Amino acid sequence: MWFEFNDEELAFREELREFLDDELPDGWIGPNDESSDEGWALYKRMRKALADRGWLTMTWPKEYGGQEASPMISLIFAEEMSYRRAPGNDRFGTRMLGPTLMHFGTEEQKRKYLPDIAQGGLQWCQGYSEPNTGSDLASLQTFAELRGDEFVINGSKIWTSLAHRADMMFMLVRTDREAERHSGITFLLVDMKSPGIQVNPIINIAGAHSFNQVMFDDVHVPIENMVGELNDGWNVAMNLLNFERGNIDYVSWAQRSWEEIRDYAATTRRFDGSLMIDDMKVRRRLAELEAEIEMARYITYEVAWLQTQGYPPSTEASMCKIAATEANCAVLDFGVELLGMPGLIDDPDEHEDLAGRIFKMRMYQTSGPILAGTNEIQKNIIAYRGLELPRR
Amino acid sequence: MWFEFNDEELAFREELREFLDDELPDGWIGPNDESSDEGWALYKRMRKALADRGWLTMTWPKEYGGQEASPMISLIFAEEMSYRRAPGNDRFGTRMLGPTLMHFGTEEQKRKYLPDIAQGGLQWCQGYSEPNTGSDLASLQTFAELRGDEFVINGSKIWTSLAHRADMMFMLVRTDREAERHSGITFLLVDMKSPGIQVNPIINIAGAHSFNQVMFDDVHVPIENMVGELNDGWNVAMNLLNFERGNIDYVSWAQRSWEEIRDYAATTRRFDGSLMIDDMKVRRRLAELEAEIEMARYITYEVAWLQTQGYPPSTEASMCKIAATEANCAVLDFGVELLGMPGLIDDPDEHEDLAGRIFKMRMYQTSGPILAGTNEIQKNIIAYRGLELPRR
Amino acid sequence: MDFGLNETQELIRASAAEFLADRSPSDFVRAMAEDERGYTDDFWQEIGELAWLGLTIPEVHGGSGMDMIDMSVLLNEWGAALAPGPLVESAVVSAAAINKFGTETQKQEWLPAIATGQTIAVPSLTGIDGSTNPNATNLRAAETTNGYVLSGTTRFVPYGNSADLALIPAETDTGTTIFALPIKTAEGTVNITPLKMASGAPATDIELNEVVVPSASTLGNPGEGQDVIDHMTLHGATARATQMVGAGSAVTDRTIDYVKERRQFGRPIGAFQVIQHYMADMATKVKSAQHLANRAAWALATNADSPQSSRIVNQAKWTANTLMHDIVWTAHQSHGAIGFTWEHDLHLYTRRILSWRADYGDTETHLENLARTL
Amino acid sequence: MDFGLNETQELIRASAAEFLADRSPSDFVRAMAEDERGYTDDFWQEIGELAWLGLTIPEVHGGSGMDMIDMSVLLNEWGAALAPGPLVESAVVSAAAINKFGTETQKQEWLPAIATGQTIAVPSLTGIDGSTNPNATNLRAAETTNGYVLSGTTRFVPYGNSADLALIPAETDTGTTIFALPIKTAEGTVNITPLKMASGAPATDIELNEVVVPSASTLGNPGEGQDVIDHMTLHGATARATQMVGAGSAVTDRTIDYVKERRQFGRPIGAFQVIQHYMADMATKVKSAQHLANRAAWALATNADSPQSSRIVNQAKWTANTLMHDIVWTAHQSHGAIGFTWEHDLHLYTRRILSWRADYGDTETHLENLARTL
Repeated sequence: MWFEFNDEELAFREELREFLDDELPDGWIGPNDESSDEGWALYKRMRKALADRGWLTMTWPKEYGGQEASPMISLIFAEEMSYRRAPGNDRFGTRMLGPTLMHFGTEEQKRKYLPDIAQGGLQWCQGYSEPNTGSDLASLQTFAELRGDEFVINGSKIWTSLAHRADMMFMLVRTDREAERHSGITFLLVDMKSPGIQVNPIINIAGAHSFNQVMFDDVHVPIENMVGELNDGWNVAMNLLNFERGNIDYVSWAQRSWEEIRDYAATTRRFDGSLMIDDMKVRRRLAELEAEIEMARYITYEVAWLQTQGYPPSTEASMCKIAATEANCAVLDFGVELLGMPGLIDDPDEHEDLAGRIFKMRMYQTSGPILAGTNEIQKNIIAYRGLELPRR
Repeated sequence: MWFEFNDEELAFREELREFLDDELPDGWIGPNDESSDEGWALYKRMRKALADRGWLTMTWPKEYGGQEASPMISLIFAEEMSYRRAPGNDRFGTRMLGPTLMHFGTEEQKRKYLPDIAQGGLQWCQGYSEPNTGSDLASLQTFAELRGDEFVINGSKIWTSLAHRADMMFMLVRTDREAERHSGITFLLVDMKSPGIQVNPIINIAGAHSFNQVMFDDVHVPIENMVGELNDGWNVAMNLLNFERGNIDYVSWAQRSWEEIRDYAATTRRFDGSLMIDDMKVRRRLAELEAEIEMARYITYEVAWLQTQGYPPSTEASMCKIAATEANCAVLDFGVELLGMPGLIDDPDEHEDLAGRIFKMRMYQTSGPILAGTNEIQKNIIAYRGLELPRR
Repeated sequence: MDFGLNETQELIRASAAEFLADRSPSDFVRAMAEDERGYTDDFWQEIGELAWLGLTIPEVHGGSGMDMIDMSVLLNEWGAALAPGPLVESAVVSAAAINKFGTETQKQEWLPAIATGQTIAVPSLTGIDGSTNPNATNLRAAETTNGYVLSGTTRFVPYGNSADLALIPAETDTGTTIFALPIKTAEGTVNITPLKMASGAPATDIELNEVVVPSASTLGNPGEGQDVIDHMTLHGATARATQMVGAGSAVTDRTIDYVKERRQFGRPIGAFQVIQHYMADMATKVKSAQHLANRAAWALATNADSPQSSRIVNQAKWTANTLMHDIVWTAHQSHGAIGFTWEHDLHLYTRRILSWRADYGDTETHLENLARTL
Repeated sequence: MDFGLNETQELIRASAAEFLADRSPSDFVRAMAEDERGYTDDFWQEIGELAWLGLTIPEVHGGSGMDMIDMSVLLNEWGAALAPGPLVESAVVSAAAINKFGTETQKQEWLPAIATGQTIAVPSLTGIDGSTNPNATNLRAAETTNGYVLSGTTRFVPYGNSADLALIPAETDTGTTIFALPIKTAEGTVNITPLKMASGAPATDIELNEVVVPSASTLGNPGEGQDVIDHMTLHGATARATQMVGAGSAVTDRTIDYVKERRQFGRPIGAFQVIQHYMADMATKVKSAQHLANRAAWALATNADSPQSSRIVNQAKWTANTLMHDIVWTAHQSHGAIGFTWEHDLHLYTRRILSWRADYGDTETHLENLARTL
């Protein structure tokens, strides 16, 4: 048992911090808004700069141009990026599609896409969810009919981040309606400029364009864009999901929000001249929340450590998804109430002052306990896989 | 909408308070220990005194010697008795068996038992639960074979309060093993002095003898002791259960414990000379708990009010069972932590000081969220019956 | 004890539910949340014609002479419909203050106009530091021979950009004093800055610079403003708690409907036990908060000035703040991704319920009041 | 970062689990809870022979020279088995204090004997007011020409009726000073009153009346007792947190086993989703508290004196107190009526986990330390 990072890890964090100090705009608070042209330009610039250092694909094997960095280094990368609310850490290409192609892709697919992803080239998006799937992903209905050497796709995908910016989508489609529901699914790569694709923005409860619905109307995709076997797409997709919950993001966001709230309390005076933080009950709540963040953080660290040891961290990943998203919401809930009326200002302008941002931040983070497998689904996973409780 | 008691109700409460001032031993803190001979004598004396005033059966119809008191008066009776932790408020005869006999009993059964119950005569106990039934009461297995004009009972009942003091038990037995599980059950009245009955005490986690297991080995019961029809016992028993959850008891206990904790904090000095209650965080927590008690109290009042209006309060009764038992536990949890080390004294001697009692009180109240339908079962009831959520 | 509605109250409930379903549907609520004033004159005129604005105003001053219990029935529906406009601010809080502390002249001048909706009156009860301490003010009123001169800023005044009359605490030499300020016509400089708020109702920062008012403009005696503040806060807190419970109840109903319909893994998600328990918890919380909010209205109707009534109101608002917050997030969790979209109505409730917690005493303020008076 | 055990630690874990399963079964735990001393000499002698009592004592003083991380592996198992006896009091807290603050003479006198179990040393850290403030003391030590004269009372001293050596804070003219008092042989009147406690381990009230000790009896310099108190509290809090997590982990495992077996409505109750989520919550809480407790042991092993280490320990104990409390009641709720019986072992855990919250800083004390140092 040992609870600090080693010298290599500390040095990497330092290097990354300096990089971010240099690359991020002055006074950057974040988060980035990729739906604005300015925000999209920043995203792309950062992605390129990260790619140039090899950081986006640092965990990849050397044969594919990676550095075979340890999961702990990779965790530090995500932790620091999220803490800074820095854009450019594309996961769709580097963390999801890349490893999938390495495992299931043809030689041609690997040659075509892997170097491009490593260089921060094409933007990928992920087409898994559909309006009726929710947590039950295997119930997806978007259908691809194999006609000769082409698939023809009809249906729609939803909650697709960056679809309005993406060049390509990797997606799951149903290719056999008669098969058992996990069986008749295929994994495809689709050019977003294909005729028949329409991207409709979805505005979230924070008023931001964070998702899209993508409609497919007779969209043609060549058969060489299939990854893995026909009807084996569930297997292709699920191979990755366990490891890619990105829970350290929630820990870092919680940490950053906590610090912003603490700083606000430490610099804002009540009418009687006292600082908000002079109030012991404010401090006590901050201390409780700090401990909650630490709990989530160390489960997340454990997940990375388990990976360094070669263990698949299924239960622990679910635990840290729950702990991290709940801590994140709890921090912002406290902040909104603490700030009082100023914390309820909610206009579209950008605010440097926390009071003008915190309500939006809370609304945004509502999705944490819901997306990527609701926390209820995570508890089911813990119960079934980790604790081996009976299903009936 | 109106939130105070009427004059008649206030007058009754006053009369009851004076009665309790007179009848309870000086300095009575309670609760009573019916397993001690002294405690049993007090119980019987109080029960008789309450019967003499007609209070035990005040809700009964006048034709059976009752006063047809309103559910609100009856609630006040229970509220005050529980607040004082006063013994003698027997529910088995007066609230459970009595109304059952009025509805399902033969003329002879009514003549034989109802006046005796009203006068505080025989002590009844309830034989429903069995070691393997838990919340699934209909799975009971104690079997009664009908041989001529007698039943012969074999099996066992558990969690039987007062079985070691009772003269009679009303019980549910299985009389048809082949029938659908709710069907083959019969309701019987059994003399506790019958040969073949053995009562084994169960000591609870507070160290008290509050329950028993009752073993039946070829126990003979005459057929005239059957209430209702053969194999219709489920119907006979369930007719009453909804109304008899006694949730105001938990509200009153919570209230009384809360006052004891507040008084302790208001009279106990820290080393620096300050009273515990001078600490704002102690006051704040007391205030939160006070509000929780009030929430539970008003749902409980609503249940009584619904009864005065002739509505069956199924969902509301489940809600107040949950709210009241949770408030009760929360109050004692706070108390145990607040008192610190002195609150962890746990010797068998009686203590006037709260510090010597509160840990036992907390352990005792562990049963609240579990007994009489766990709070989980209550939530199922709310979901199915109240909110009409689908079962599958 | 009576947990039911009498005939009049049932009539109010039914007609409010019917009218608001028709006139304040989600489209209207959404449009008003984007509107700088937050409501329309047409809508307000109709509300006035329904006699809702004068519900608790004495008949002699143009109202219906009902009490806070009757008003709470309306407020429950008002909250459930997320209806826009300064009902609580004008017809509950300001009307109660003017009715209790106003001179006969003030009553005659303001109450009938509030009852018709012709006049919008609003209280200024947020502290300059953004807290719910109305005494945190830098407004000063200097007494002169022919009245007072007011200068300073008051923040987050609800609907201040529509108001005809603002009830504003200011410090005078004799202590806190409430001024009934006709802000549209006041002599001097009045700068009103509307702020876009999460609730969808506008709040305004109001800056007064050498605003001159006659001596007769104080509401209640000079130096006795705290009594007026307390009276307004109690009525506002009760009204908001009731609105919140109405909104929480609507959220609960909608969520229950949703989980009955939405299917996952081959069955409605409402068939999953965890979702069932979420729904049972929500329903129990609504009921708990409903009773305490109703009791607060009853306390104000029967004995507004007793310390016990203050505690009852504190309990009601603390409970509504705490439990409706829980309800909102359980509702989001049960809705999943669809509830995270702007298009779905759930967030309309979320925004209001979270915002209303800060009005007329935030969670901590009510808890501390309870704690101090234990 | 390393979340695993090294070879030595794995050996400690395995041998502790095996030995305690054999020698500290539920019958023994129950018997010791009724015993006035709370453990037996035979048991203690075996523990000494296993070298567990000297685990963190330097080799030069008869121990094994390991650190708090290694000790925490033992304490986890110790807690899981609810093993009786003053392991934490003597071999962790007192040994740590003597090792850091003792003179060479004191170390030689006490540490080897603590390591064998021949000497039982206990700290007195509960305030006279029953709080976890060790400075709440009425013990006075008057300096005389040949030493100190101690008078006053100290309360709730763990295992005070077995102790050979008590580490007791007392006020002197120079401030708080810790006295290493050989209470069985001290010159003067020592009245020891054992109290029956919920934890099953005895606590004692100790009254000292004109007890005379030599000047060399102070542990650390006179007036510098706070440093010793802090060192003892940090080690005690870490040890208790680790024990609590061990016990909570055992409760969780037992509860999971129970819900897999217990059938209701035709299936194991562990097949009900609500019970499944209870179990998932319990497992997540155990893991959360485990990591923070382990980190506290690591902090003491690597840098005990840093302010950051204090905060890490505060977080660990606050977390163990809070989460293990939740675990206990979820376990009861999942067990139903059987867990409410004396016969079932669940309450053995309940009593200890609830009691241990009060040791070496209660929940509020650790939270306030964190809050103050934000």
